[in-house]
Amino acid sequence: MLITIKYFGLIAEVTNTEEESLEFSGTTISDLVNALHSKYDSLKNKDFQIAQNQELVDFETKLTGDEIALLPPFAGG
Amino acid sequence: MLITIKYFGLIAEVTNTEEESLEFSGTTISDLVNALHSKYDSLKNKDFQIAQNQELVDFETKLTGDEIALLPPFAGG
Amino acid sequence: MTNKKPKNVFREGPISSDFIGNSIYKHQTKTSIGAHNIFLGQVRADKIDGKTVSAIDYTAYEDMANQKFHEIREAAFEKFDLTCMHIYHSLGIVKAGEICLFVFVSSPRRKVVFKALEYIVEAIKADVPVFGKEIFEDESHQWKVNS
Amino acid sequence: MTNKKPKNVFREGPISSDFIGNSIYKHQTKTSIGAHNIFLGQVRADKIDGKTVSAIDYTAYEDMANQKFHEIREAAFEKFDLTCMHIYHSLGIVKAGEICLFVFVSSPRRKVVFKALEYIVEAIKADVPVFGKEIFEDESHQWKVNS
Repeated sequence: MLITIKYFGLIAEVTNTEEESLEFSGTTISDLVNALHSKYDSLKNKDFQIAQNQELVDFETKLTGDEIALLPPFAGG
Repeated sequence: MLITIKYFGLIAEVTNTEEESLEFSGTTISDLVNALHSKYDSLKNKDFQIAQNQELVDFETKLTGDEIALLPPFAGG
Repeated sequence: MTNKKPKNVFREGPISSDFIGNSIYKHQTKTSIGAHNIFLGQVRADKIDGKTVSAIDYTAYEDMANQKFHEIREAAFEKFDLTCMHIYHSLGIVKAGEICLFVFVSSPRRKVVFKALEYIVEAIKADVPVFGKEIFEDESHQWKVNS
Repeated sequence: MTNKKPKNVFREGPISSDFIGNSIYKHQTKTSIGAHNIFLGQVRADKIDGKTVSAIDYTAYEDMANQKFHEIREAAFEKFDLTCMHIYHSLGIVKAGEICLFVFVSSPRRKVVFKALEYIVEAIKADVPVFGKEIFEDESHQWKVNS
Protein backbone atom coordinates (compact mmCIF):
# COMPACT_ATOMS: atom_id res chain seq x y z
CA MET A 1 0.00 0.00 0.00
CA LEU A 2 0.95 3.64 -0.43
CA ILE A 3 1.72 5.25 2.92
CA THR A 4 2.14 8.95 3.63
CA ILE A 5 4.67 9.68 6.36
CA LYS A 6 5.18 13.02 8.09
CA TYR A 7 8.39 13.94 9.90
CA PHE A 8 8.72 16.62 12.56
CA GLY A 9 11.42 18.57 14.35
CA LEU A 10 14.67 16.71 14.86
CA ILE A 11 13.35 13.75 12.85
CA ALA A 12 12.69 15.96 9.82
CA GLU A 13 16.31 17.10 10.05
CA VAL A 14 17.46 13.49 9.86
CA THR A 15 15.19 12.56 6.96
CA ASN A 16 15.72 15.92 5.29
CA THR A 17 12.05 16.01 4.35
CA GLU A 18 8.80 16.80 6.16
CA GLU A 19 6.61 14.41 4.23
CA GLU A 20 6.91 11.58 1.77
CA SER A 21 4.83 8.77 0.29
CA LEU A 22 6.19 5.23 0.25
CA GLU A 23 4.95 2.08 -1.44
CA PHE A 24 5.17 -0.43 1.39
CA SER A 25 4.29 -4.10 1.82
CA GLY A 26 4.72 -4.66 5.60
CA THR A 27 1.82 -5.10 8.00
CA THR A 28 2.80 -3.50 11.31
CA ILE A 29 4.24 -0.22 12.58
CA SER A 30 7.33 -2.21 13.52
CA ASP A 31 7.82 -3.31 9.90
CA LEU A 32 7.61 0.30 8.79
CA VAL A 33 10.09 1.47 11.42
CA ASN A 34 12.54 -1.18 10.26
CA ALA A 35 12.18 -0.01 6.69
CA LEU A 36 12.75 3.62 7.73
CA HIS A 37 15.81 2.62 9.79
CA SER A 38 17.24 1.08 6.62
CA LYS A 39 16.41 4.15 4.56
CA TYR A 40 17.66 6.70 7.14
CA ASP A 41 20.59 5.21 9.00
CA SER A 42 20.90 7.92 11.66
CA LEU A 43 17.24 7.51 12.64
CA LYS A 44 18.40 4.55 14.77
CA ASN A 45 19.88 6.85 17.43
CA LYS A 46 16.85 9.08 17.64
CA ASP A 47 14.01 8.99 20.12
CA PHE A 48 10.57 9.19 18.51
CA GLN A 49 6.97 8.04 18.84
CA ILE A 50 4.64 7.06 16.02
CA ALA A 51 1.18 8.43 15.41
CA GLN A 52 -1.22 6.69 13.03
CA ASN A 53 -4.30 8.66 12.11
CA GLN A 54 -3.20 11.23 14.75
CA GLU A 55 -3.16 8.78 17.64
CA LEU A 56 0.01 7.45 19.25
CA VAL A 57 0.43 3.74 18.53
CA ASP A 58 2.85 1.06 19.70
CA PHE A 59 5.07 -0.95 17.40
CA GLU A 60 2.77 -4.01 17.30
CA THR A 61 -0.09 -1.98 15.85
CA LYS A 62 -1.34 -2.98 12.42
CA LEU A 63 -0.73 -0.49 9.62
CA THR A 64 -4.04 0.83 8.30
CA GLY A 65 -2.74 2.99 5.52
CA ASP A 66 -3.76 6.17 7.32
CA GLU A 67 -1.38 9.03 7.82
CA ILE A 68 1.74 8.09 9.77
CA ALA A 69 3.83 10.65 11.68
CA LEU A 70 7.21 10.30 13.36
CA LEU A 71 7.21 12.55 16.43
CA PRO A 72 10.32 13.47 18.39
CA PRO A 73 9.97 14.41 22.10
CA PHE A 74 7.27 17.01 22.70
CA ALA A 75 8.35 20.49 23.76
CA GLY A 76 5.14 22.53 24.02
CA GLY A 77 4.89 25.50 26.35
CA MET B 1 -3.82 51.92 81.67
CA LEU B 2 -5.13 53.73 78.60
CA ILE B 3 -5.85 51.29 75.77
CA THR B 4 -6.59 52.14 72.15
CA ILE B 5 -9.03 49.75 70.49
CA LYS B 6 -9.75 49.51 66.77
CA TYR B 7 -12.93 47.97 65.37
CA PHE B 8 -13.36 46.65 61.84
CA GLY B 9 -16.11 45.57 59.48
CA LEU B 10 -19.15 44.06 61.14
CA ILE B 11 -17.67 44.76 64.59
CA ALA B 12 -17.38 48.49 63.84
CA GLU B 13 -21.07 48.43 62.91
CA VAL B 14 -21.90 46.99 66.33
CA THR B 15 -19.72 49.45 68.27
CA ASN B 16 -20.66 52.30 65.96
CA THR B 17 -17.07 53.52 66.07
CA GLU B 18 -13.81 52.50 64.39
CA GLU B 19 -11.52 53.45 67.23
CA GLU B 20 -11.70 54.50 70.87
CA SER B 21 -9.44 54.86 73.88
CA LEU B 22 -10.46 53.28 77.19
CA GLU B 23 -9.01 53.64 80.67
CA PHE B 24 -8.83 50.01 81.78
CA SER B 25 -7.60 48.19 84.90
CA GLY B 26 -7.78 44.48 83.81
CA THR B 27 -4.71 42.38 83.02
CA THR B 28 -5.67 39.96 80.22
CA ILE B 29 -7.34 40.06 76.83
CA SER B 30 -10.16 38.09 78.40
CA ASP B 31 -10.75 40.89 80.95
CA LEU B 32 -10.92 43.40 78.14
CA VAL B 33 -13.36 41.29 76.11
CA ASN B 34 -15.63 41.01 79.15
CA ALA B 35 -15.57 44.77 79.57
CA LEU B 36 -16.42 45.25 75.90
CA HIS B 37 -19.25 42.71 76.11
CA SER B 38 -20.71 44.83 78.94
CA LYS B 39 -20.31 48.03 76.98
CA TYR B 40 -21.62 46.62 73.66
CA ASP B 41 -24.28 44.06 74.41
CA SER B 42 -24.69 42.73 70.85
CA LEU B 43 -20.95 42.03 70.59
CA LYS B 44 -21.69 38.76 72.43
CA ASN B 45 -23.24 37.17 69.35
CA LYS B 46 -20.41 38.17 67.04
CA ASP B 47 -17.46 36.15 65.90
CA PHE B 48 -14.16 38.01 66.17
CA GLN B 49 -10.46 37.56 66.86
CA ILE B 50 -8.21 39.92 68.81
CA ALA B 51 -4.93 41.37 67.62
CA GLN B 52 -2.54 43.01 70.05
CA ASN B 53 0.30 44.94 68.47
CA GLN B 54 -0.88 43.52 65.09
CA GLU B 55 -0.53 39.87 66.11
CA LEU B 56 -3.48 37.59 66.83
CA VAL B 57 -3.57 36.66 70.51
CA ASP B 58 -5.67 34.27 72.60
CA PHE B 59 -7.81 35.32 75.53
CA GLU B 60 -5.23 34.34 78.17
CA THR B 61 -2.66 36.75 76.78
CA LYS B 62 -1.52 39.57 79.06
CA LEU B 63 -2.52 43.07 78.01
CA THR B 64 0.57 45.10 77.17
CA GLY B 65 -1.09 48.43 76.49
CA ASP B 66 -0.27 48.20 72.78
CA GLU B 67 -2.89 48.72 70.12
CA ILE B 68 -5.78 46.27 70.32
CA ALA B 69 -7.99 45.41 67.34
CA LEU B 70 -11.23 43.44 67.14
CA LEU B 71 -11.26 41.59 63.83
CA PRO B 72 -14.33 39.90 62.32
CA PRO B 73 -13.85 36.97 59.91
CA PHE B 74 -11.37 37.75 57.13
CA ALA B 75 -12.69 38.15 53.61
CA GLY B 76 -9.70 39.04 51.48
CA GLY B 77 -9.57 38.18 47.79
CA MET C 1 14.37 39.81 45.51
CA THR C 2 12.94 39.88 49.01
CA ASN C 3 13.01 43.13 50.88
CA LYS C 4 12.75 43.83 54.56
CA LYS C 5 10.17 46.60 54.73
CA PRO C 6 6.51 45.76 54.06
CA LYS C 7 5.26 47.32 50.85
CA ASN C 8 1.77 48.68 50.49
CA VAL C 9 -0.20 45.93 48.76
CA PHE C 10 -3.43 47.93 48.64
CA ARG C 11 -4.82 49.83 45.68
CA GLU C 12 -7.87 52.07 45.79
CA GLY C 13 -10.69 50.53 43.71
CA PRO C 14 -10.56 47.64 41.23
CA ILE C 15 -7.39 46.30 39.61
CA SER C 16 -7.65 46.92 35.87
CA SER C 17 -6.84 44.42 33.12
CA ASP C 18 -4.47 47.07 31.70
CA PHE C 19 -2.52 47.11 34.95
CA ILE C 20 -2.24 43.30 34.82
CA GLY C 21 -1.22 43.29 31.14
CA ASN C 22 1.41 45.92 31.85
CA SER C 23 2.73 43.94 34.79
CA ILE C 24 3.14 40.90 32.51
CA TYR C 25 4.86 43.10 29.92
CA LYS C 26 7.42 44.31 32.46
CA HIS C 27 8.55 40.72 33.06
CA GLN C 28 9.61 40.17 29.47
CA THR C 29 13.07 41.59 30.19
CA LYS C 30 13.58 38.88 32.84
CA THR C 31 14.81 36.12 30.57
CA SER C 32 15.58 33.64 33.34
CA ILE C 33 11.82 33.22 33.84
CA GLY C 34 10.17 30.23 32.16
CA ALA C 35 6.79 30.18 33.86
CA HIS C 36 4.37 32.73 35.28
CA ASN C 37 1.26 31.90 37.28
CA ILE C 38 -1.37 34.52 38.00
CA PHE C 39 -4.36 34.38 40.32
CA LEU C 40 -7.15 36.92 39.97
CA GLY C 41 -10.00 37.27 42.42
CA GLN C 42 -13.10 38.71 40.78
CA VAL C 43 -16.22 39.96 42.57
CA ARG C 44 -19.15 37.63 41.94
CA ALA C 45 -22.73 38.84 41.50
CA ASP C 46 -23.94 36.22 43.98
CA LYS C 47 -27.67 35.86 44.56
CA ILE C 48 -28.45 35.63 48.28
CA ASP C 49 -32.09 35.35 49.41
CA GLY C 50 -33.25 36.79 46.11
CA LYS C 51 -30.90 39.79 46.21
CA THR C 52 -27.89 40.20 43.94
CA VAL C 53 -24.45 41.45 45.04
CA SER C 54 -23.56 44.52 42.99
CA ALA C 55 -20.20 45.35 44.64
CA ILE C 56 -17.94 44.64 47.58
CA ASP C 57 -16.63 47.49 49.70
CA TYR C 58 -13.23 46.37 51.04
CA THR C 59 -11.65 47.67 54.22
CA ALA C 60 -8.59 46.38 56.03
CA TYR C 61 -6.55 46.72 59.18
CA GLU C 62 -3.96 48.12 56.82
CA ASP C 63 -0.78 48.07 58.88
CA MET C 64 -1.34 44.54 60.10
CA ALA C 65 -2.48 43.43 56.64
CA ASN C 66 0.65 44.79 54.95
CA GLN C 67 2.75 43.10 57.61
CA LYS C 68 0.94 39.79 56.95
CA PHE C 69 1.34 40.17 53.19
CA HIS C 70 5.04 40.75 53.84
CA GLU C 71 5.32 37.62 55.98
CA ILE C 72 3.52 35.55 53.35
CA ARG C 73 5.87 36.95 50.72
CA GLU C 74 8.99 36.14 52.77
CA ALA C 75 7.72 32.63 53.56
CA ALA C 76 6.96 31.96 49.89
CA PHE C 77 10.43 33.09 48.77
CA GLU C 78 11.86 30.83 51.49
CA LYS C 79 9.83 27.78 50.41
CA PHE C 80 9.86 28.12 46.64
CA ASP C 81 12.44 28.98 43.98
CA LEU C 82 10.72 32.14 42.76
CA THR C 83 12.19 34.88 40.59
CA CYS C 84 9.49 37.42 41.44
CA MET C 85 6.24 37.76 43.30
CA HIS C 86 3.68 40.58 43.25
CA ILE C 87 0.51 40.95 45.29
CA TYR C 88 -2.13 43.67 44.91
CA HIS C 89 -5.43 43.90 46.79
CA SER C 90 -8.21 46.43 46.35
CA LEU C 91 -9.66 48.70 49.00
CA GLY C 92 -12.99 50.48 48.66
CA ILE C 93 -15.67 49.67 46.11
CA VAL C 94 -15.09 46.87 43.60
CA LYS C 95 -18.10 46.13 41.41
CA ALA C 96 -19.27 42.65 40.36
CA GLY C 97 -17.02 41.47 37.48
CA GLU C 98 -14.10 43.64 38.58
CA ILE C 99 -10.86 42.31 40.00
CA CYS C 100 -10.00 42.73 43.69
CA LEU C 101 -6.92 40.49 44.07
CA PHE C 102 -3.94 40.01 41.75
CA VAL C 103 -1.19 37.58 42.72
CA PHE C 104 1.65 37.03 40.25
CA VAL C 105 4.53 34.56 40.70
CA SER C 106 7.35 33.75 38.30
CA SER C 107 10.06 31.12 38.29
CA PRO C 108 12.54 29.52 35.92
CA ARG C 109 10.43 26.32 35.97
CA ARG C 110 6.74 25.62 36.03
CA LYS C 111 6.25 23.04 38.79
CA VAL C 112 7.13 25.52 41.51
CA VAL C 113 4.75 28.28 40.37
CA PHE C 114 1.63 26.17 40.84
CA LYS C 115 2.53 25.24 44.41
CA ALA C 116 3.71 28.75 45.27
CA LEU C 117 0.62 30.51 43.92
CA GLU C 118 -1.83 28.26 45.75
CA TYR C 119 0.19 28.60 48.96
CA ILE C 120 0.15 32.40 48.73
CA VAL C 121 -3.55 32.72 47.86
CA GLU C 122 -4.62 30.37 50.66
CA ALA C 123 -2.42 32.26 53.14
CA ILE C 124 -3.93 35.58 52.04
CA LYS C 125 -7.45 34.23 52.52
CA ALA C 126 -6.61 32.81 55.97
CA ASP C 127 -4.22 35.31 57.54
CA VAL C 128 -4.77 38.82 56.20
CA PRO C 129 -7.25 41.10 57.99
CA VAL C 130 -9.29 42.32 55.04
CA PHE C 131 -13.05 42.75 55.36
CA GLY C 132 -15.64 42.79 52.60
CA LYS C 133 -19.06 44.38 52.74
CA GLU C 134 -21.23 42.78 50.06
CA ILE C 135 -23.52 45.49 48.79
CA PHE C 136 -26.78 44.40 47.17
CA GLU C 137 -28.60 46.15 44.36
CA ASP C 138 -31.11 47.55 46.88
CA GLU C 139 -28.18 49.06 48.88
CA SER C 140 -28.63 46.69 51.82
CA HIS C 141 -25.51 44.74 52.72
CA GLN C 142 -24.00 41.73 54.45
CA TRP C 143 -20.45 40.92 55.52
CA LYS C 144 -18.52 38.44 53.42
CA VAL C 145 -16.79 35.45 55.07
CA ASN C 146 -14.10 33.48 53.25
CA SER C 147 -14.82 29.79 52.75
CA MET D 1 -19.20 25.96 27.28
CA THR D 2 -17.58 22.98 25.63
CA ASN D 3 -17.83 22.65 21.92
CA LYS D 4 -17.41 19.66 19.72
CA LYS D 5 -15.11 20.91 17.00
CA PRO D 6 -11.42 21.47 17.80
CA LYS D 7 -10.51 25.14 17.68
CA ASN D 8 -7.18 26.34 16.38
CA VAL D 9 -5.09 26.94 19.48
CA PHE D 10 -2.06 28.19 17.55
CA ARG D 11 -1.03 31.79 17.01
CA GLU D 12 1.80 32.89 14.75
CA GLY D 13 4.62 34.39 16.84
CA PRO D 14 4.61 35.43 20.51
CA ILE D 15 1.49 36.03 22.61
CA SER D 16 1.46 39.69 23.61
CA SER D 17 0.73 41.07 27.07
CA ASP D 18 -1.96 43.24 25.43
CA PHE D 19 -3.70 40.14 24.13
CA ILE D 20 -3.63 38.64 27.64
CA GLY D 21 -4.85 41.87 29.27
CA ASN D 22 -7.68 42.08 26.75
CA SER D 23 -8.63 38.47 27.37
CA ILE D 24 -8.89 39.23 31.10
CA TYR D 25 -10.96 42.33 30.32
CA LYS D 26 -13.47 40.30 28.31
CA HIS D 27 -14.23 38.16 31.35
CA GLN D 28 -15.44 41.08 33.45
CA THR D 29 -18.96 40.69 32.07
CA LYS D 30 -19.08 37.13 33.43
CA THR D 31 -20.17 37.91 36.96
CA SER D 32 -20.56 34.30 38.08
CA ILE D 33 -16.75 34.02 38.02
CA GLY D 34 -14.93 34.43 41.33
CA ALA D 35 -11.46 33.19 40.45
CA HIS D 36 -9.20 33.20 37.41
CA ASN D 37 -5.92 31.32 37.12
CA ILE D 38 -3.51 32.02 34.29
CA PHE D 39 -0.39 30.13 33.26
CA LEU D 40 2.13 31.78 30.95
CA GLY D 41 5.07 29.96 29.42
CA GLN D 42 7.94 32.34 28.65
CA VAL D 43 11.02 31.53 26.57
CA ARG D 44 14.13 31.40 28.76
CA ALA D 45 17.55 32.65 27.64
CA ASP D 46 19.12 29.41 28.90
CA LYS D 47 22.90 29.10 28.77
CA ILE D 48 23.93 25.71 27.37
CA ASP D 49 27.65 24.92 26.92
CA GLY D 50 28.45 28.62 26.96
CA LYS D 51 25.86 29.55 24.34
CA THR D 52 22.67 31.49 25.10
CA VAL D 53 19.22 30.68 23.70
CA SER D 54 17.93 33.74 21.85
CA ALA D 55 14.62 32.29 20.59
CA ILE D 56 12.60 29.12 20.13
CA ASP D 57 11.16 28.26 16.72
CA TYR D 58 7.97 26.27 17.37
CA THR D 59 6.47 23.80 14.94
CA ALA D 60 3.65 21.33 15.51
CA TYR D 61 1.78 18.43 14.01
CA GLU D 62 -1.06 20.91 13.88
CA ASP D 63 -4.10 18.72 13.22
CA MET D 64 -3.14 16.21 15.88
CA ALA D 65 -2.12 18.99 18.29
CA ASN D 66 -5.45 20.80 17.95
CA GLN D 67 -7.23 17.48 18.47
CA LYS D 68 -5.17 16.86 21.63
CA PHE D 69 -5.82 20.40 22.92
CA HIS D 70 -9.51 19.71 22.31
CA GLU D 71 -9.38 16.43 24.26
CA ILE D 72 -7.56 18.14 27.13
CA ARG D 73 -10.18 20.86 27.13
CA GLU D 74 -13.08 18.39 27.16
CA ALA D 75 -11.45 16.34 29.94
CA ALA D 76 -10.85 19.44 32.05
CA PHE D 77 -14.47 20.59 31.71
CA GLU D 78 -15.51 17.07 32.68
CA LYS D 79 -13.29 16.94 35.77
CA PHE D 80 -13.56 20.50 37.07
CA ASP D 81 -16.37 23.01 37.58
CA LEU D 82 -15.03 25.60 35.14
CA THR D 83 -16.87 28.57 33.67
CA CYS D 84 -14.36 29.12 30.86
CA MET D 85 -11.06 27.89 29.55
CA HIS D 86 -8.78 29.34 26.89
CA ILE D 87 -5.54 27.94 25.49
CA TYR D 88 -3.19 29.65 23.04
CA HIS D 89 0.19 28.36 21.85
CA SER D 90 2.70 30.07 19.59
CA LEU D 91 4.08 28.76 16.32
CA GLY D 92 7.21 30.12 14.66
CA ILE D 93 9.80 32.33 16.33
CA VAL D 94 9.33 33.39 19.95
CA LYS D 95 12.26 35.34 21.38
CA ALA D 96 13.66 34.95 24.88
CA GLY D 97 11.39 36.85 27.29
CA GLU D 98 8.34 36.48 25.06
CA ILE D 99 5.32 34.34 25.84
CA CYS D 100 4.65 31.10 23.95
CA LEU D 101 1.83 29.53 25.99
CA PHE D 102 -1.24 31.16 27.58
CA VAL D 103 -3.69 29.01 29.53
CA PHE D 104 -6.61 30.76 31.24
CA VAL D 105 -9.21 29.04 33.46
CA SER D 106 -12.09 30.62 35.37
CA SER D 107 -14.53 29.27 37.93
CA PRO D 108 -17.00 30.53 40.51
CA ARG D 109 -14.61 29.34 43.26
CA ARG D 110 -10.87 29.34 43.66
CA LYS D 111 -9.98 25.80 44.78
CA VAL D 112 -10.90 24.31 41.45
CA VAL D 113 -8.87 26.71 39.28
CA PHE D 114 -5.55 25.69 40.82
CA LYS D 115 -6.17 21.99 40.19
CA ALA D 116 -7.59 22.56 36.73
CA LEU D 117 -4.76 24.80 35.52
CA GLU D 118 -2.01 22.44 36.64
CA TYR D 119 -3.86 19.49 35.10
CA ILE D 120 -4.19 21.30 31.76
CA VAL D 121 -0.59 22.56 31.61
CA GLU D 122 0.85 19.15 32.49
CA ALA D 123 -1.36 17.50 29.87
CA ILE D 124 -0.23 20.00 27.23
CA LYS D 125 3.42 19.33 28.04
CA ALA D 126 2.92 15.55 27.93
CA ASP D 127 0.41 14.95 25.15
CA VAL D 128 0.55 17.67 22.51
CA PRO D 129 2.91 17.23 19.53
CA VAL D 130 4.66 20.61 19.58
CA PHE D 131 8.37 20.86 18.84
CA GLY D 132 10.79 23.60 19.80
CA LYS D 133 14.04 24.44 18.10
CA GLU D 134 16.19 26.41 20.56
CA ILE D 135 18.15 28.91 18.51
CA PHE D 136 21.40 30.21 19.99
CA GLU D 137 22.86 33.65 19.49
CA ASP D 138 25.39 32.20 17.00
CA GLU D 139 22.46 30.73 14.97
CA SER D 140 23.30 27.14 15.85
CA HIS D 141 20.43 25.23 17.41
CA GLN D 142 19.30 22.26 19.48
CA TRP D 143 15.92 20.63 19.99
CA LYS D 144 14.10 21.32 23.22
CA VAL D 145 12.76 18.43 25.34
CA ASN D 146 10.15 19.00 28.07
CA SER D 147 11.20 17.99 31.57
